[in-house]
Amino acid sequence: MQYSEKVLDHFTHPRNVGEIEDANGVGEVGNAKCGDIMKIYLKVSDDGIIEDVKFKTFGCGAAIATSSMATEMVKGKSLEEALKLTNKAVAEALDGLPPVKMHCSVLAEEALRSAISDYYKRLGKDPAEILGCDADCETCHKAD
Amino acid sequence: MEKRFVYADNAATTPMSETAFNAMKPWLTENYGNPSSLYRIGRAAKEALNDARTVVGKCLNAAEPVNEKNDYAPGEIVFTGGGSQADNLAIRGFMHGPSSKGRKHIITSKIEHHAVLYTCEALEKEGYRVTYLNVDKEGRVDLEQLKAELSEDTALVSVMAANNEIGTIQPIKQIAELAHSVGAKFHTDAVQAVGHMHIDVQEMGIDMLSLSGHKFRGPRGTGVLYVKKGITLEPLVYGGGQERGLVSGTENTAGCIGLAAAMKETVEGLDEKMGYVKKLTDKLVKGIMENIPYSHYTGDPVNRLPGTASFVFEAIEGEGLILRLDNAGVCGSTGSACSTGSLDPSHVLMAIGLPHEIAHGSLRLTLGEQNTEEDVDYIIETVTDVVKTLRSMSPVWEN
Amino acid sequence: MEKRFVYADNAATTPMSETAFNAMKPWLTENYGNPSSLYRIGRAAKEALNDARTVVGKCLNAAEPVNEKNDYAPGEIVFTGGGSQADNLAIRGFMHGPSSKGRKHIITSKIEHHAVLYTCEALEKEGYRVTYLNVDKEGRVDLEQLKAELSEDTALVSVMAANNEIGTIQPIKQIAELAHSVGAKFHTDAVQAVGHMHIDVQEMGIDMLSLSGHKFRGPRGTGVLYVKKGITLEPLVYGGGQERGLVSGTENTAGCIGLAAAMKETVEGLDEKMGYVKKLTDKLVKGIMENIPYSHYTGDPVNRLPGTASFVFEAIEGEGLILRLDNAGVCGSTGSACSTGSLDPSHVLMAIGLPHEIAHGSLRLTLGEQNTEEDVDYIIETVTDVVKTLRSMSPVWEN
Ligand SMILES: Cc1ncc(COP(=O)(O)O)c(C=O)c1O
Ligand SMILES: Cc1ncc(COP(=O)(O)O)c(C=O)c1O
Ligand code: FES
Ligand code: FES
Repeated sequence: MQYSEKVLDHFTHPRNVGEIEDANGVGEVGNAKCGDIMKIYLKVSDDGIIEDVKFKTFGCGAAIATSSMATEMVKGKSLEEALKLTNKAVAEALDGLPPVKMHCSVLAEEALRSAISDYYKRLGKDPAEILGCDADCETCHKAD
Repeated sequence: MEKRFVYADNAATTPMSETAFNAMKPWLTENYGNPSSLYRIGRAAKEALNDARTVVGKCLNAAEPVNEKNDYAPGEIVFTGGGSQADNLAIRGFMHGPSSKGRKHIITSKIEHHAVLYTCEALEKEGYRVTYLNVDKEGRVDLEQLKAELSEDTALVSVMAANNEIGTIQPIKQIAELAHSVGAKFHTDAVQAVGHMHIDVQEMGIDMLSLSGHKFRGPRGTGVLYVKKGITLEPLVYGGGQERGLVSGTENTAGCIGLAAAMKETVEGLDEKMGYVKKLTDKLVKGIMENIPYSHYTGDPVNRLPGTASFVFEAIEGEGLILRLDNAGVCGSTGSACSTGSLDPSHVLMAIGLPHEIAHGSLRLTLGEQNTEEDVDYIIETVTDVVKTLRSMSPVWEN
Repeated sequence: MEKRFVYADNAATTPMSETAFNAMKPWLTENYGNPSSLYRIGRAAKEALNDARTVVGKCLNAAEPVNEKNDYAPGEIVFTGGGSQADNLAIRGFMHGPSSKGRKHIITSKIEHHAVLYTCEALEKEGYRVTYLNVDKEGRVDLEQLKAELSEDTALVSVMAANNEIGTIQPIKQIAELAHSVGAKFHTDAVQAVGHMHIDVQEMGIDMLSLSGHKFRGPRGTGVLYVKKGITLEPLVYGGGQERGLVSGTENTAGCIGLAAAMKETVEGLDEKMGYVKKLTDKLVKGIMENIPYSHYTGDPVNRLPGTASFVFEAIEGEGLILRLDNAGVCGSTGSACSTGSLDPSHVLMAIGLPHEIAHGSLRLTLGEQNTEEDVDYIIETVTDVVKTLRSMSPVWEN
C-alpha cells in the first residue's frame, strides 16, 4: 500500500479541521467499530453557497486526507455543485488512493451528503427530494 | 526537543549488525562454492555452513554435536528461508510426517503469528482438528483449557515463546510438559524470543523451535527450525535434498553464516543487554502512561519481552498515528485494521478482549540495544504530541 | 602449462557479480525498513522491491505493469527463496489450487531437476497421476509421447527449458502449444536457461516459469516464480501474506534487489556474451574429444546451452576425476553415483540411455563469460592428463 505525496500532504497538513460553532448543516457517518467516523460542519449562505466547511475524522491516513480534500473541493461552491462531488473525484484530486483505501473516500462523500441533508432538514425541506435519499440509511453508516 | 530519527520497531525487523555483515561478506563475494560440490571451494562452503549450524545449536543448547567437524547433532538445526518457513515446516511437516503417528489434533493459541494460524487453518481444511487456546487480558494462554483439550489424539502443541504484538512471554516449559504428558510433541515459535530471553531447548522440553535471522540483527530471508533428534518431518521444499531433505535448494551460505554470527553476538551478554533495554522500556511505558490520559498498556506487565511496549489510545486510529510519528522521525507499528486494509483489528488485540473501537488506536514500540535514553525522551514527547493532535481532530474525542 | 584456478561449474552456482553485490549492499545495511511497515523507510523498501519486480518482469517480457509505480502486473512476479521453491510452488501450488480445475494429471519429463521430480512423486502419493516423458539420446523430450498422453484430465505440463546436466534445450514453445490444446497450463523450469538464452513468456506461451538468482551471478537463496495473470495457486508458505500470499515471510529486500540487478545485467547484450561463451565451449568440446579416446559427448550438439560441455569417459569414475581436477585447480562436476553416495548415476544420464558403467565416468564443465581461452586450454590439458592417469589405474582399461 503506497500513498501519493498529495495524500500524505493532506494527511499531514489537513485543511479545514475543526468545528463550526454556528453551523447550519452537520453530518456524521461511519462507526467507531469499523475504525472510521467522519463529521462535517457546513456554514451555508442564504443563496445556497458553502461559505465555510470544517471536519473531524477518526480514521486512517486516507480518511483524514479525503476529508481534507473534500472540504477544499466544496468550499465556496453551491450545494448543487457540492452534491455532484464523488468519492472518485476526491480520490483523483489526491492523485489516487490504494485500492484497499477507496472505501475511506466514500466516507467523505457520504458525510458531505449527510451534512447537506441536515441543512435542508433544518430548513424544513425533505432532503430526499433533492438528494434522492435522506443520506441517513444503513449504507451511509457502514464502513465500506 | 530537537528532531531525531528513532527506530522503535525492532519487532518488525532489525538493522543488520556489522558483525553479521562482515561475517557474510566473503561468502557473498569470493567464497562462492556450492556446498554440494566436491571440490575444495565447495567443501569449504559446506564446512562453514556446518560451523554456522554448530553456533546456532550451541546458542539453543541443542544436543551435543555427533562429531567435531560435522552437523550439529545431524539435522537438529535446519536452515530455512525465514521464520514463516520454519513455522510452516514444523506444523505442516510434522502433521503430514510419520512422527504424528496418525494423531489428528493440534493445539495452538489464538495469538500466534499468522504463519502458525494460517498453516493450522489450511490443515483444518484437510481434516485435521485444531484447538485455538484462549488467552487472558494480558495475553497468557489458558493452561486449564490446554489441560482439558489434551488427549491421546493430540499430535502437536504449538505455542509461541513470546508474542510479537504485546510481548507476553508464555510458560513454555509448563506447556511442553503438559504436551508430553499425553505423548504429544511441542513446537514453539521463538521468532520474537531469540535474542530477548534465554532459550534452552533441552531444559525447556522443546521438540521444535522456529527462529528468524532478521529479528536479531541477522539477514532477511534466513531462519532456522530446530528439530529434536528422532522427529521426522515431511519436507517443505522437495528437491536436491539439502537441509536433510526438508528444505531443498542450493544453500544460502552467506545468509546462514550471517544468521549464526548475529545469533552468537545477540546471545552473548544477553542479561546485561536486556537489563539495559528493559530499563529503557520501563521508562517509556511510564512516560507515556503518565502523559497521555485514556491510554492503556497492553500485554503482561511482568512476563514480557524486555523491549516491547504496547498501548492503545482511545479516540484515535493507529495508521494515522504511525504516519505522524514517522513525520516526526519515530518508527513504530500498529495493529489497527486500517493499516492493513482489513476489516478487523489485529487478532491479538481481539483475543485479549479489547473492543474494536479501542483496538484501532494501538501502538507498538519495540526497543533494542541501539536505542538510548534520549531516544526514549523523544518518543514520549512525540507520541504525546501526536496523540493530542489526532484527538483534537477526532469526532469521538470530548475534552 | 602453469597451474591456474579455473571455475568451470557455472551450472552449479556462479560467482556473484559486482553489480549485484553493489545493488544489494545498501539494503543489507542502512536501508533496513520492513516493506510492510507504514513509515518512510518501510515504504522505500516496498518501492525498491516493486522496482525489482518490474526489472524481472521486463527481462521475461511479462505483461505490462498496471501502473508505473506499483507491482509489475500485480503478482506475475513472485519472489521465492530459490529455484527449488519456485518449482515446488508452481507444481504443488497449481495442482492443489483452483486453477487445476479438478484435473488430476501432470506431464513432465524424466530429466527434470529433483525439485520438479520429487514434487511430482509426492503428488503421486496423494493420488495425482504423473507421466514422465522419455527423452532421446540427446535429451530431447518425446513430443509424440506427449501428444499421446495429453488428455482432458491433464492439468499441467512441466518441462524444463534447458537441462542442468547436459544442457539440452527443449522446444518449449511447441510443448506449451500442445499443452494449451487440451486446456492444460505450461510450466517451465528455466533455472538453467535464464541468462543463457532468450526467454519471452508471452511469445513462448509460458504460464509459469521458475528461475534462481545464483545461477546468473545473483545472490543465493533467491528465486522467482513467474505466474501468468489469472492463475491462482495454493501457497507454499502461509503467513503474513507477502508475495501475494504465496510465499509469506518478511521479504528479503536485498536479495530480491540483487537478483533483479544480476538479471538485468545478464540479459543485456546476451547474444554477444553467449556468442563468446559458445565459442569457448566449442573449443573445449573439440579439444577434449580430439585428445581423449573413448570419450563421448552427451546432450544435443545443436540445441544446447552455450556454456555447457558434458562428457562421459569410459573406464573411469567421476568423483575421482573431479577431485583430481580440483587438485589441478579446475572446478567441474559429475553425475556419478559415487559423488552422492547413491547407487545410481544421475537420472539424466540414465534417461538418455547411457549404460551404468559408462555413466559413472561423467564430467560436466559449464563456462561463463568470466572464462577465457587460456582457461579452456588449461582445462583441456588438465582433463586429458587426469583421465589418462585414472585410466592407467583402472582395471577395466585396456590400452
Ligand atoms: C534445472 C534446475 N532447477 C532447479 C534448481 C534449483 O535451484 P535452487 O538450488 O536455487 O533451489 C537447479 C539448481 O540447483 C537447476 O539446475
Ligand atoms: C512471532 C513471529 N513468528 C513468525 C514471524 C515470521 O518471520 P519471517 O517474517 O522471518 O518469516 C514473525 C515476524 O514476522 C513473528 O513475529
Ligand atoms: S445512499 Fe446514503 S442514504 Fe442513500
Ligand atoms: S479509516 Fe479505516 S481504512 Fe481508512
